[in-house]
Amino acid sequence: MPKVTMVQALNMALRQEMEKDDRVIILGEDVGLDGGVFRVTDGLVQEFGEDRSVDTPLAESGIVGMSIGMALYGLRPVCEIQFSGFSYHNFHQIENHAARLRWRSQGRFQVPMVLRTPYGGGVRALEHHSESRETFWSHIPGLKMVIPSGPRNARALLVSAIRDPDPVIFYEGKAIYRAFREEVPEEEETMPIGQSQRVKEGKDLTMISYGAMMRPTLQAAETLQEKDGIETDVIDLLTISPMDDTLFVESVQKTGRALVVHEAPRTLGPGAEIVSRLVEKAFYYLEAPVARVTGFDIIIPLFSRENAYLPNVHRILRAARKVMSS
Amino acid sequence: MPKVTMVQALNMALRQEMEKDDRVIILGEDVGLDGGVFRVTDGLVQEFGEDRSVDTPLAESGIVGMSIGMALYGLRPVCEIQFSGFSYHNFHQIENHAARLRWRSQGRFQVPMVLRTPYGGGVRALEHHSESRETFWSHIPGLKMVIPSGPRNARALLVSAIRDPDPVIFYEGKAIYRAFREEVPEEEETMPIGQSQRVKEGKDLTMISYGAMMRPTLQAAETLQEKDGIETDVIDLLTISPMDDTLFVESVQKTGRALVVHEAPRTLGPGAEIVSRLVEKAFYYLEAPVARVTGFDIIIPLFSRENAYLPNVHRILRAARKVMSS
Amino acid sequence: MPRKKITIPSKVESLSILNEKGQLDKTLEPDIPEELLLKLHRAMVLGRRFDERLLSLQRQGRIGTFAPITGQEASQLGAVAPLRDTDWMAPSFREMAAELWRGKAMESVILAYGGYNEGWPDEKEHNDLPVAIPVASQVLHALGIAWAMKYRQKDDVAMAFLGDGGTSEGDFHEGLNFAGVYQAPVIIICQNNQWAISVPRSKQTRSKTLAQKALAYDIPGIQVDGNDILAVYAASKEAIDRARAGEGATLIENVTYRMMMHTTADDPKRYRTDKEVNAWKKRDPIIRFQKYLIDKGILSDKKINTLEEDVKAEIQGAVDNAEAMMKKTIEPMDMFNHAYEELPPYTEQQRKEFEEELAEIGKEGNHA
Amino acid sequence: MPRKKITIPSKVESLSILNEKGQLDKTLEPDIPEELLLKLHRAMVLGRRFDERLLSLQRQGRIGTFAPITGQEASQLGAVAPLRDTDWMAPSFREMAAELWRGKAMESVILAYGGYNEGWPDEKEHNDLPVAIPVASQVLHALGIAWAMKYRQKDDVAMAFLGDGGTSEGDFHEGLNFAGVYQAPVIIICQNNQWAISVPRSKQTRSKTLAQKALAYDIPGIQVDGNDILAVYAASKEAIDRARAGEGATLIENVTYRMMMHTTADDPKRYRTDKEVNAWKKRDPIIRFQKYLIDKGILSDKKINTLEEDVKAEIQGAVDNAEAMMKKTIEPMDMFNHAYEELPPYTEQQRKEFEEELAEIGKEGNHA
Ligand SMILES: Cc1ncc(C[n+]2csc(CCOP(=O)(O)OP(=O)(O)O)c2C)c(N)n1
Ligand SMILES: Cc1ncc(C[n+]2csc(CCOP(=O)(O)OP(=O)(O)O)c2C)c(N)n1
Ligand SMILES: [Mg+2]
Ligand SMILES: [Mg+2]
Repeated sequence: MPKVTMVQALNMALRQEMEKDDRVIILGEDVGLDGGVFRVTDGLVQEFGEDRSVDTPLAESGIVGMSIGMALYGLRPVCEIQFSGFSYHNFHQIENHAARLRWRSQGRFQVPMVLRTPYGGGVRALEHHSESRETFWSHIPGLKMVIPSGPRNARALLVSAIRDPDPVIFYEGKAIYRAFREEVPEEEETMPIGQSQRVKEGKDLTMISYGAMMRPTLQAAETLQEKDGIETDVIDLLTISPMDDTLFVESVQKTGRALVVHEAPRTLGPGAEIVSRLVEKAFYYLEAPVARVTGFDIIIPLFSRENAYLPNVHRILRAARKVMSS
Repeated sequence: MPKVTMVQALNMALRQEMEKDDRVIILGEDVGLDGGVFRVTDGLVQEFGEDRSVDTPLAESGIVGMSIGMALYGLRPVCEIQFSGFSYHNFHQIENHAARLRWRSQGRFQVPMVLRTPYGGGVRALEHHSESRETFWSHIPGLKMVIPSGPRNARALLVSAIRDPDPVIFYEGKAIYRAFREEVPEEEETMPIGQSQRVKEGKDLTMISYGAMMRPTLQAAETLQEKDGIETDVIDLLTISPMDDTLFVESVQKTGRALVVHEAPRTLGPGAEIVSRLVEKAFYYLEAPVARVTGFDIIIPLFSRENAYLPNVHRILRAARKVMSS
Repeated sequence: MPRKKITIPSKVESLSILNEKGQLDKTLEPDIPEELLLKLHRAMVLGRRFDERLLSLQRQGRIGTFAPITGQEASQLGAVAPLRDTDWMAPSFREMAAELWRGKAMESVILAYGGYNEGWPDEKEHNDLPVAIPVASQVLHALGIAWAMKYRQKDDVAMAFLGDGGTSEGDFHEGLNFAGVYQAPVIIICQNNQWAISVPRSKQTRSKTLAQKALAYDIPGIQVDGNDILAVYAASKEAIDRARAGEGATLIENVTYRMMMHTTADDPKRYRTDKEVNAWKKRDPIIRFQKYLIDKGILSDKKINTLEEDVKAEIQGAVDNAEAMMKKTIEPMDMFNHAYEELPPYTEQQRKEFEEELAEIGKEGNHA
Repeated sequence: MPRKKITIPSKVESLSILNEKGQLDKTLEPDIPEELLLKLHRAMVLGRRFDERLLSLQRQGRIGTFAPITGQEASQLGAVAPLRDTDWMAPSFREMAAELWRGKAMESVILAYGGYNEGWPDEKEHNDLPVAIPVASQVLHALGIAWAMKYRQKDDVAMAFLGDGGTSEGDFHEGLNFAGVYQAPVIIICQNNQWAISVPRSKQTRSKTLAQKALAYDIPGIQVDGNDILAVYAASKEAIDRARAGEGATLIENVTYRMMMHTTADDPKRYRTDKEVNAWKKRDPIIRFQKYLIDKGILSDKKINTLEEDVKAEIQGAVDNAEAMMKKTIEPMDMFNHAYEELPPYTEQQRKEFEEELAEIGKEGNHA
């Protein structure tokens, strides 16, 4: 199996789905010749032509509204919004339409579209290029919100998202686009949307994270094992909404202690929902307050200070030790 | 003191602030001659002229972007978005700009604007006219999110919002626009933004709610007192963000049990943050899981079924009794 | 290039065929078969009478808020008449007559305005989108559909409706720009009924016409007398034919008038005069069209009377059916349907909670 | 109204004064004082050289991503030159030369592109908005400012910049429509540099010019040779004077070219040819303007050399200052500043957590 970056894995997912299914169309700003500003759609216009890889004018509501129309007609549009910081321009098209048209037509129509967009900090970018706002999408009924954490699950989840009969927001962590490689099989691979995954087994502490934050989380887990002898049970959420609480609830029933890590601001970040589900479903097992290691409730600063804003191994360790000692 | 509806109280706040301060300008769709579709701005164009009460073309991003410019120049715009269901059209102007310009200019500029908009169900309205999506705004750093629960606090909070140096999203519960009257003093009254209020004192159970849901919550509190002998401590949040956790944390330290009520969908509704703050700050006092009595994680149905969707006294009582017995 | 006037390839025109008295400009008369003329006439009358009936149902509290279409029958029926079944329509919230023409049942209209999601699905065999309330948003859906039709090499078209107010929204602009760029087979019908709730056309935009906004995208724009069904038909047919032939999008401004309140929640007395309304009464699209049909010898007062009776009975039947459907307690649990293809586990848990709750208090208790 | 062409009151024109060889159309030559001409020339050279220096700083990893302005000096400096200090400017992200003209320090530019929020505030005495990255969003802010100026009965104006790509956004449309309706003193400068990242002008919209989009709002539109600073100046001055006189908004399309990459993160070789770039090199705005000034007898090669030395030293000074500021460890705690006028309690708690954490690991550890 070749070892590829997440960018390459996503490209592979798109290419293979486009080969298989002529309903799959990619569209967005600079997705054609440029291959997308992160090169996720590299080579697709050459392979499939301008009808399958569509450069659009600079208008996000236009891109998403057009995708909705394409999906209603029976296509499977995969649109790219260049940075998640510009996806608020199309927020009304998602809230008012993409998430509702199945319901509004009592099942007559469906909107099987995917909105791919890079999110998160850590790449020394300009303003609006580093936020993590998965909460916005995860609070909208009718929508799905997926965040992969590495090349292999990114590829499998994107394939599943494209085939999903409902609209999916697909956040791609810029920090992990090229940070590491994984083996990704040539042959088809899918992963169920709406299922989290245990990536490390342990009995002392449950750590829940997703996306680019899985890396510092796993690093912290290793240190905890080596330096503190703490065995962590690490859950990768993968889908933020609909949120799968079975694994992390089960885990806390075993460990009694939990910690959540995300880059999104703390207030009403996904961690809030995770804590609430634990209170609802594992209250009597909880031996200590669940910690939230998150972005602060401020706008992420320009890049010279972004590492101070983002959760890192140190911050996670600190919180984990506090949870273990309380 | 005259007894007035919330619509009248809001109108009073606008009129008095406009009289006092020529920087205060109201703008939006149909705010002029029509007085707004709910009549909150009734009579203001006659009194202050078309320069102070500005009918705009039908474009929400335009209204909010224009308000931002006015505020940057030193005015105090109070814009109306006709229904909160159409405020997603201007989401990018709030997220990308209103909430950031103070920060982006290191304090050189500020955006003292108010965005008023009706929210919530219970008035037999058309689609998009009944949602409760305060989470979207409450997750944005730099922004404030206020929801009054009756004529008197609505008036005082709107005055405070207008005078606030930071941008404020001001949700007005349609269901309580005219549902009841309260005495509201002619003379100036303000209320601090960012402070919750205890509206009933009790030792057994903490109930936290806001906006239109305060009414069924208080009704349930009465029934609990009378029928079950349960004394509830009821907190009206008033500001959703920045969230004031002092009162409800203190309350739960006394009662050990809590319940949250809101119309917003459960997943990542404000209740999730409340539960998380309680876990963070009152974990060792909690004797039972905190209950969330909320809208379901689906789009609110058309009005023949909206009462089935919305939390009501019965549903609150059921949850309260369960919390008390666990 | 020193200082020069720029000439723009696209043109903006105006079109009128039947004047306000119902008199015809013969040189422009479209070639419409008699049968279709009479069918259109019937649809106009049905639209008007059903609108009136909905208003009385609303006033009696038997349905909720709705947006009357009276006065705009020609503007919407003339536009959809040249469409085929395989074409798609993306209405706003004021195209009831066009929706009935395309096959929607009156029962569905009543159920939807009665607050029942059951009123929503279009009949399976029709391609029309459900009513879109967020102003102008549907323009983009029609554009996407049109793009897909072109991709699939169909010669079908998509038609979107919106109001004068709708032209101010960003989505209108983005939709028309995309339509121009992709030369998509989409026809944008702007029903300029002079008002966006209380905001008059003159305050909506400084441009003299709405049709001229097409120049920004170099697509054809035409301003049509929207109370003249022949003109609306002719302009739409031309645009549809062009779109089918691969020549792209058109913006059509139908100049008409909202004779009634914006919705039943609105009181137009606050912002407009009776005088203005009365002036427009004289341009009633049905009266004008009837005059034309009578002059043509294919309609008579007697035939009109029979038609009115017929239409009345049809409406009564639909009201009876719809009210019967509403009276049958429709399951509140059904609100959990169609949220996703498959209900997610946590929502399923909420559904169960609600089921238990319902069992406890009885359906009626919670439903009311 | 049978079938008629609609005539539109507003006009769209094109303007060019200095041709590609720097030769002048005397009849159109604007009356600009010598001193101002030379000041503009210096600003163009400074803009170009600073851009080049930023690029080398970026390539050396001393600053982050930025958007070069090379080739667009005339287009932006000609536009802002007629502004007063009390006027406001709302830039996009590609108006560095205009910002320096208006008083921004080069140090601020370096700090901001170096990832320090400290580079952001404009000097207190200037009214210009910070850089707006979300495309076209700033048009509405300028509109609001202009509305407020009119309300305050000032004869000031607001000027917004955006690119050719920006004309596709809904905010552009909403802003221009509002500007028309309120006759607001706002000037919209569209720097049509032929590319929106990799998307060429021809794929951005079907309209032949961007200037003609003004017709949708019945405001004047003019297409200007954006590499001809005299034309840009003349067109902007005219528009500004009209706005001051209460005659409302203007859309100006400056036809220019983005000579460099979109930003330093971009590789234009993927989507455009050297041939195209080279063709535009011949229209270099600085060379054309220099030719004019030399012909006029107020500039010489020798003066140019002195100026270049001078500018180089000025830039070096700014780079040194800025790098010194960056090197001084700038407090990471400061990221909590300016979130609100007063930090809310829960955020204050987070600030304290962070403070403890910093104390534990030392500033450098976490900051890097
Ligand atoms: C995006 C959006 N904003 C506001 C509204 C509220 N609203 C409903 S209809 C309407 C006026 C529409 O005017 P116009 O486009 O002329 O259509 P008409 O109602 O006249 O048919 C408004 C403001 C809405 N439905 N959608
Ligand atoms: C709303 C929004 N969408 C996307 C982007 C990403 N982006 C930055 S610049 C750019 C192209 C802008 O082109 P144009 O308006 O012509 O300006 P230019 O860069 O050529 O100066 C894009 C797509 C953005 N900044 N804002
Ligand atoms: Mg209208
Ligand atoms: Mg450009």
